[in-house]
Amino acid sequence: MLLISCPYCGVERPETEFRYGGEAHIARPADPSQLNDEEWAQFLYMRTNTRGLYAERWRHAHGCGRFFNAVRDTVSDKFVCTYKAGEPKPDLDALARASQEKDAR
Amino acid sequence: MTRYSFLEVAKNAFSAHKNWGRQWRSPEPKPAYDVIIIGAGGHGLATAYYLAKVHGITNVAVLDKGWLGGGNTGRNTTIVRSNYLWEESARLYQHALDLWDGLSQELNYNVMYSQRGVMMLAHTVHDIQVFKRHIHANRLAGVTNEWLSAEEAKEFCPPLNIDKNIRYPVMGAALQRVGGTARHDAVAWGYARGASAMGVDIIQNCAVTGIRRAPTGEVTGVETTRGFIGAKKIGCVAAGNTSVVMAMAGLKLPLESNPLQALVSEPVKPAFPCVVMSNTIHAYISQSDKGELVIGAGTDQFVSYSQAGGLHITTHTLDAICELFPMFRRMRMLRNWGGIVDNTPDRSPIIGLTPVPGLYLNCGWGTGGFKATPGSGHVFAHTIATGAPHPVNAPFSLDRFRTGRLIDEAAAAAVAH
Amino acid sequence: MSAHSQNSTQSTRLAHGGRIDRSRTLQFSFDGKVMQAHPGDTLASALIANGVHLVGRSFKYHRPRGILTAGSEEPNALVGVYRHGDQTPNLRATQVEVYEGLMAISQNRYPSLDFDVGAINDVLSPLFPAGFYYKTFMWPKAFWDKVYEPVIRAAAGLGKPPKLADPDHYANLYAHCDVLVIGSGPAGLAAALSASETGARVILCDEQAEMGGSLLSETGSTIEGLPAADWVAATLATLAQRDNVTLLPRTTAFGYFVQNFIALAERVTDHLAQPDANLPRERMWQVRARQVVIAAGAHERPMVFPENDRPGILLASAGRTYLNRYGAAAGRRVLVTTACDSAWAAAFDLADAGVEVVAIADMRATPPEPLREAAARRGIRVEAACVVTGTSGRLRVSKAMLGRLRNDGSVVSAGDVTCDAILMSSGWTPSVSLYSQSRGKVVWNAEHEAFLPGASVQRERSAGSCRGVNGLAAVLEDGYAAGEQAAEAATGAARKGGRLTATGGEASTGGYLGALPHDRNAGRVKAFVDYQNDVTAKDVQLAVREGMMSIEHIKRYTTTGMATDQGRLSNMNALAIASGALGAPLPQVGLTTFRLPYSPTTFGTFAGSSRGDAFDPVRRTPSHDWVVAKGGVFEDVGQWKRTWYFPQGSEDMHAAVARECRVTRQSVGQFDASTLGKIEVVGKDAAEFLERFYTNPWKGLKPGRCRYAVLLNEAGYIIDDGVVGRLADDRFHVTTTTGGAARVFAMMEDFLQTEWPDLDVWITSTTEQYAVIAVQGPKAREVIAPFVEGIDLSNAAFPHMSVASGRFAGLPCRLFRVSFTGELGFEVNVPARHGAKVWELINAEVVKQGGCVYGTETMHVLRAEKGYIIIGQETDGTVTPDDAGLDWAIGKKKFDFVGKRSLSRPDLVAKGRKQVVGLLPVDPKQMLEEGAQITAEANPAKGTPALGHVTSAYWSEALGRTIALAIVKDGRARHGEVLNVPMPAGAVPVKVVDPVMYDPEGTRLNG
Amino acid sequence: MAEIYTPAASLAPVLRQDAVSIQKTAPLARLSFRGRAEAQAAVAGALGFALPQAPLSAATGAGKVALWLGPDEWLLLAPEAELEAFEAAVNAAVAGLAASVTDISHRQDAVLVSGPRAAWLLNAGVPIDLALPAFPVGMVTRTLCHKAEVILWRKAEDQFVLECWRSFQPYVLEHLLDAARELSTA
Repeated sequence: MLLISCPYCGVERPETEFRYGGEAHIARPADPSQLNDEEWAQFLYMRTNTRGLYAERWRHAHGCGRFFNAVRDTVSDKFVCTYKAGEPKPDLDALARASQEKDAR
Repeated sequence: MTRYSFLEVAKNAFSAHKNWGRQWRSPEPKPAYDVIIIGAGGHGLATAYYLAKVHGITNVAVLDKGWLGGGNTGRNTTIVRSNYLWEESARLYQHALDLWDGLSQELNYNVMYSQRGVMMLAHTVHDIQVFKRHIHANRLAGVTNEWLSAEEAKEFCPPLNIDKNIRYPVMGAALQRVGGTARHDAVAWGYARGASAMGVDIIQNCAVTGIRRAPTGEVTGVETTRGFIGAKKIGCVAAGNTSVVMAMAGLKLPLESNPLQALVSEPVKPAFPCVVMSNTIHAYISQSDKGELVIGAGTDQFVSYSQAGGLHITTHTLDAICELFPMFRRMRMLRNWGGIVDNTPDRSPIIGLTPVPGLYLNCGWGTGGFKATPGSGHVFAHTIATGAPHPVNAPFSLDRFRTGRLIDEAAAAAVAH
Repeated sequence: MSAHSQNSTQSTRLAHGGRIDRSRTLQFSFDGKVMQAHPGDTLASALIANGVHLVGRSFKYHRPRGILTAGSEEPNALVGVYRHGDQTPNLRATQVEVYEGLMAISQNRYPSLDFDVGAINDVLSPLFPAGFYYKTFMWPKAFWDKVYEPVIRAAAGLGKPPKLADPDHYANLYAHCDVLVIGSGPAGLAAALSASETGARVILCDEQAEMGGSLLSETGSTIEGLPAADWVAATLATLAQRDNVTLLPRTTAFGYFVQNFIALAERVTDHLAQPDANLPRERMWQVRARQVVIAAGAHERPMVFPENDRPGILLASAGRTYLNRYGAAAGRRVLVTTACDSAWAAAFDLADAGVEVVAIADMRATPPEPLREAAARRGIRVEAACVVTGTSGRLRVSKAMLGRLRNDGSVVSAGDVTCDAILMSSGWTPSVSLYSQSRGKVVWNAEHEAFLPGASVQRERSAGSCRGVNGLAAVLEDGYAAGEQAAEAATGAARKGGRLTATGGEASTGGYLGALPHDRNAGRVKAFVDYQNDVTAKDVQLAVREGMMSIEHIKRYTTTGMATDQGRLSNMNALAIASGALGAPLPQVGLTTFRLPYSPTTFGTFAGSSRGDAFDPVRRTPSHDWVVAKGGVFEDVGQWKRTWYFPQGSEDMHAAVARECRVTRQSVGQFDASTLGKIEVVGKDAAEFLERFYTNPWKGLKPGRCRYAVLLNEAGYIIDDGVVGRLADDRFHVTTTTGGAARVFAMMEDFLQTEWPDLDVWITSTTEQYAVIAVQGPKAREVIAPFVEGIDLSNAAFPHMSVASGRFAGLPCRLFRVSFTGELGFEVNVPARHGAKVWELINAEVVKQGGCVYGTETMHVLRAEKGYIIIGQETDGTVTPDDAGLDWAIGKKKFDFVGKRSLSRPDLVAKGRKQVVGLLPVDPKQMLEEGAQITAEANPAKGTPALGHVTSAYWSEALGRTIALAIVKDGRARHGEVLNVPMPAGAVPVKVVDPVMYDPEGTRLNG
Repeated sequence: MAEIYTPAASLAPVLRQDAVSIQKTAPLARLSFRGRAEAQAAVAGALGFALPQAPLSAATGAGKVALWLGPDEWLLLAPEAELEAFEAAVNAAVAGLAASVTDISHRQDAVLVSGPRAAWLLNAGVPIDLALPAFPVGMVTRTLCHKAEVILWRKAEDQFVLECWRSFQPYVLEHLLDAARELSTA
């Protein structure tokens, strides 16, 4: 069971309080009718499903109820950070480099 | 290839079993092959086997980043059945079931396919409706599947608790008698041995790090931890790691990789005669030839490549097992492990062509790929060999996510009133 | 002989020594034979004290087996223990604590342990090499299921499964601590001591009944000036006094999960003769620890020599433990054979206790001089460069063959020795299992010839012998430092830098990995690597010969390391044998993965209190108790109990439903609709939000009016429906399906928070705020009118699809004029705590009007007659609004709504989609079966694609015939066509009709 | 001030032991308040005190309670008899502002879990750390008890309010009573 830091509650809570929301930063198109079928399928279904640092959505469903985003390493399952919805996507490559350097030390 | 038989074993007993040969070769990779299969799991090895056997294409390499059969092939609960709802699915899994029957003889390797019967429990009125729909659809499709009352279900599986007062009483069951289990490692090894004997190179500890394409777009080979290997065609059968491999070719897929757990109990004398599945309360159980209760648990909710799931998932499954089989409450978990399953939005696999010429895809088997192993390999070999899908896998194209022609096996379980 | 019991059965119990309570004698039985023991004994120690070594039969060859170890890694001494009239199989005799009346049985033997017919397998063993079953049993094909497999299965398995439902209960506890210390040997105790001194919250757990680990078997060592065992007692007393320390004996840390989440299994009552029924049998501790100290110790390795499996052959440390901790001698004439120093201590302790040590055979050419001197002082014969090359004795070892190791590696006979026990040691394997479970990568250490923990991946550190630290003083120092460091890392408490002093317990040198050389016919002898699974050195070599190059393949092919000890005894020896066979360095061959659980863990411990009604919440509506009293029948819908039907007298379901349908259409019916999801949508943008969320238009809906709502997923398929009432400009009362309530709420939150945070809209679930009682039928108005205040119920003022707030029986109420039956209908929403009362008030009026209560089945029939769909029945996640005939519910002019774009995808606009229709069997008495398939032909060939399927099928009392709903390819264009429903007994012809089969004009709604 | 949660006089305790007791509470007026900052500030007018803005905190005064449940969500409590007046007052206070006020008085039921082993008992099903430093007196949170969502408010070192949706209460109590069994042994 993961331990997740909720950026709204300011505490770490067990995973069972949360619901996963899939890959983060996939904004719904402002006007879906402008997308062709291929583009719409990309939005609907295609995911990077990254092995490594992954930006993903969580909802503190049995807590404060808020959706927020997290960067997590999908190999170690460790969270690098969590941040409020609407905040910009962190630079995953930079985070990956930083975490490698930390490991090297 | 030495033909295996009891006589052969007896003969070798006289030489203290010192004269057995290798079951498969472990060659160095050649500079190039006609076909490279990425992933030496059951599906990949079966693909190579049928490429050689059915299509005469033997200049084939199967590459794996680890040891053959080390992914989901060696980590699943070995359930074999074909009673899926949609005609497309039933045809695909029945194709596999037809190949399971006789596979030991075909491979000359005992894969221990045991038609113990797979029984799916109905706990609600809605379950009954769904299962009966399966049964009627299956009958029309020529797939066996029958309805049992709760009492008949208990007769078929005596440990089953059909007390009307439990939280979700058993209201009946759908039984596929020809369903059952097989020995997962043996399936990988049997196909490996058969493929290797026909000239297929199985190259283990060889991770693919890139997919090379010509300026015109078609594939030319793969970069690996053991150097570049050329190929005219590449089939990706990388299960949970498919997204990672296909990203090397610039493709994003409708996949999420999730941890899926399974566990076994300590071995006991025969206690459980069949396979029982309960989707409603999440319990999947059978007993292995060795005597272990083999139990499938659920997937974790998040994307992960860790091959390790959460404790609460295991706990949830064992709650359910203990409710359905209260005498097993005193049994003990011996081993618990995880695999990485690649799930599609409609919980049906993708088997077919990709937008990249020469690159073929077989993935998205989610939690149920083992049962399809022979059929999957067979139709994928056809797809690679001919450059066009076999009629059985044609509906399982990647393009269905654009057109909306999904084959949704999961949605039918939705409950509402 | 014990001084206390002249008639004692304890033939090899020493006169004194050990930590058992000799003042009391207990009776226990093994295979029906009654024996004696003392409190403090394990079943294994008691059996050894009674001279019993033969305790089981091996898995494959049914070889007689004895007690090998003194811990949870025991592979042989697996027994069944009776409790509550049933037996629990596969318990390790080394862990079973003896209590008065304990009944244990041996396993995997028939008819008896002494004479087991399965032992024929041992004679035939040349036919059963590793993996033989992959090469055989294939002909004739049908024999696998019918003959071979049943025989294999009957032979396999260890104990017999429990047969009865387990009457015990199990507990769960979530716990948090600063430092979790796993293992209470010297390192663990020191760590717990130093960590808790800082004030950190410490949990110390140990698998054994008594804490202290190896110190409980020590002789001659001192810590802080006290004999080791006294220091243990003093330290435990100190720890017990500290409020910040939790001591958990009999508690196995079995799983190490991500983010320092560790699962412990505490055995609470198994050791008690008469446990209080209120005590749980076991408890799962789910511990989140800031820091973990793994002090798991090391496991002694067996020596892999021919016939190393006879009863009476034990690990040296186990022999020493039985002697020093339990006062039981493993034999009267003991041979000690080893490759390392530590086994010598066992020999010395035995000799000092008066047991004859026939020899110490050390395979090293020159064992350390101090050891040889100590042996000489005791008059023990020492054979250097000496190995055991075989043993004999049918049910107990009686003789050992010795061999001399020559410089060229060959072995020549060095004669036989008579003995009734052999203590062996190949050295020690650090226990890296939990470290490995924490996802750390072990590193080969050439000096220790062992895999040791590498870098920490989680917030943990290993301490003591599990990380290769050797010798008592060093282990204590390591443990103490680890405890301090862990506490500092967890809480910031400064280290004091204390240390513990110790004497004795010197570091052990030496050790050997793999199969020992011998002078026997290698093809004929068995030297066991994995005892329980009967895997021999030959098997490992065969696997390599057959091309299994990965250690994982070797493991799976031979099953070595897959027994209930999870390879703790066998892994390193198997690896060394494989390394030799492959000609590859050992670290290159690699180690198999350590999987949880560390020790087998009871299913019930996982399930805890989640049983019966506590397995999953049973959600009951306010009318529940009334329905129970009236004999109503329930169905499970999600977690809810909904009333299915109300049989009266001798009615069966069909009769009850027919009556409920008839009465409702004739006069009035009452139905509990409380389970429907309810969501209050409030804010100035509420209408805009619903506009974007549901397919329908909302902005034009006037306060006081309702509308049927359809919800799609982004893929364009129907996933929910309901009725939405506008209470005010900025307030809507939304209903969902019962099963969809939570999903729809979460989906609304998702869109509001992440896609449209600019909208001023908030949602609140009110599902459980209101009891909802539907009153449907021509007399509905008469039923509710007496209670309603402040709402004009006339058709003009309150037409179909209206909503109003008012009072009902004096209570605040939201009244809806809606119908899911096609009749005049109302839904009364009152605060839930008043629901039961209002239900009864309404019922009294219903009865007056000649009406009835009805359940979900009648609801289903009535709505089907009207062609109303049910989500999950007519839809299955693949049905679009157009398929369902709900095109009218789409706001065509809307810019967008969830799922809109998908509705124009190629397959969703393609011809030939399946559409909802009504079906009337040509024979009006013929019931269709839900789920039945529909074809054009009466006798379709196998593989004929179905045109559709029956989604709902009922007896319609109103129409006096059977009816059905179905989804059928191009269904709307087929009205009037006759199709077939092929059934096993023959096809049923059906006519396709409009789904609205009753009162198509809808006049009854406006009654 | 008087405690807002009072044992239901008409009901016998669910559990009464020295170590821990469980008592159902009398009905209350409960409002779910959600809204933007301006409305949050305005609610003070109806409450007589400001909404607690610190996560997981509670504010009390004048016979009313406000429990922080989320950054835009509070549970407002008042005596049962005051429901209609309270709802009207809160609605009036936020009139014209971006907010939602919804009566959920009947949606939830509460029990008081009291005694030296109260935290221990709750931890049989509640997965969060209930030690005082981690969960001090006055902290309130939504969390889980086994599979049921609960609101947990620590009223004193040895007393908690445990509130959940009404249909889940029997489930929560069944688990707690099962866990409490061993406390009755010597």
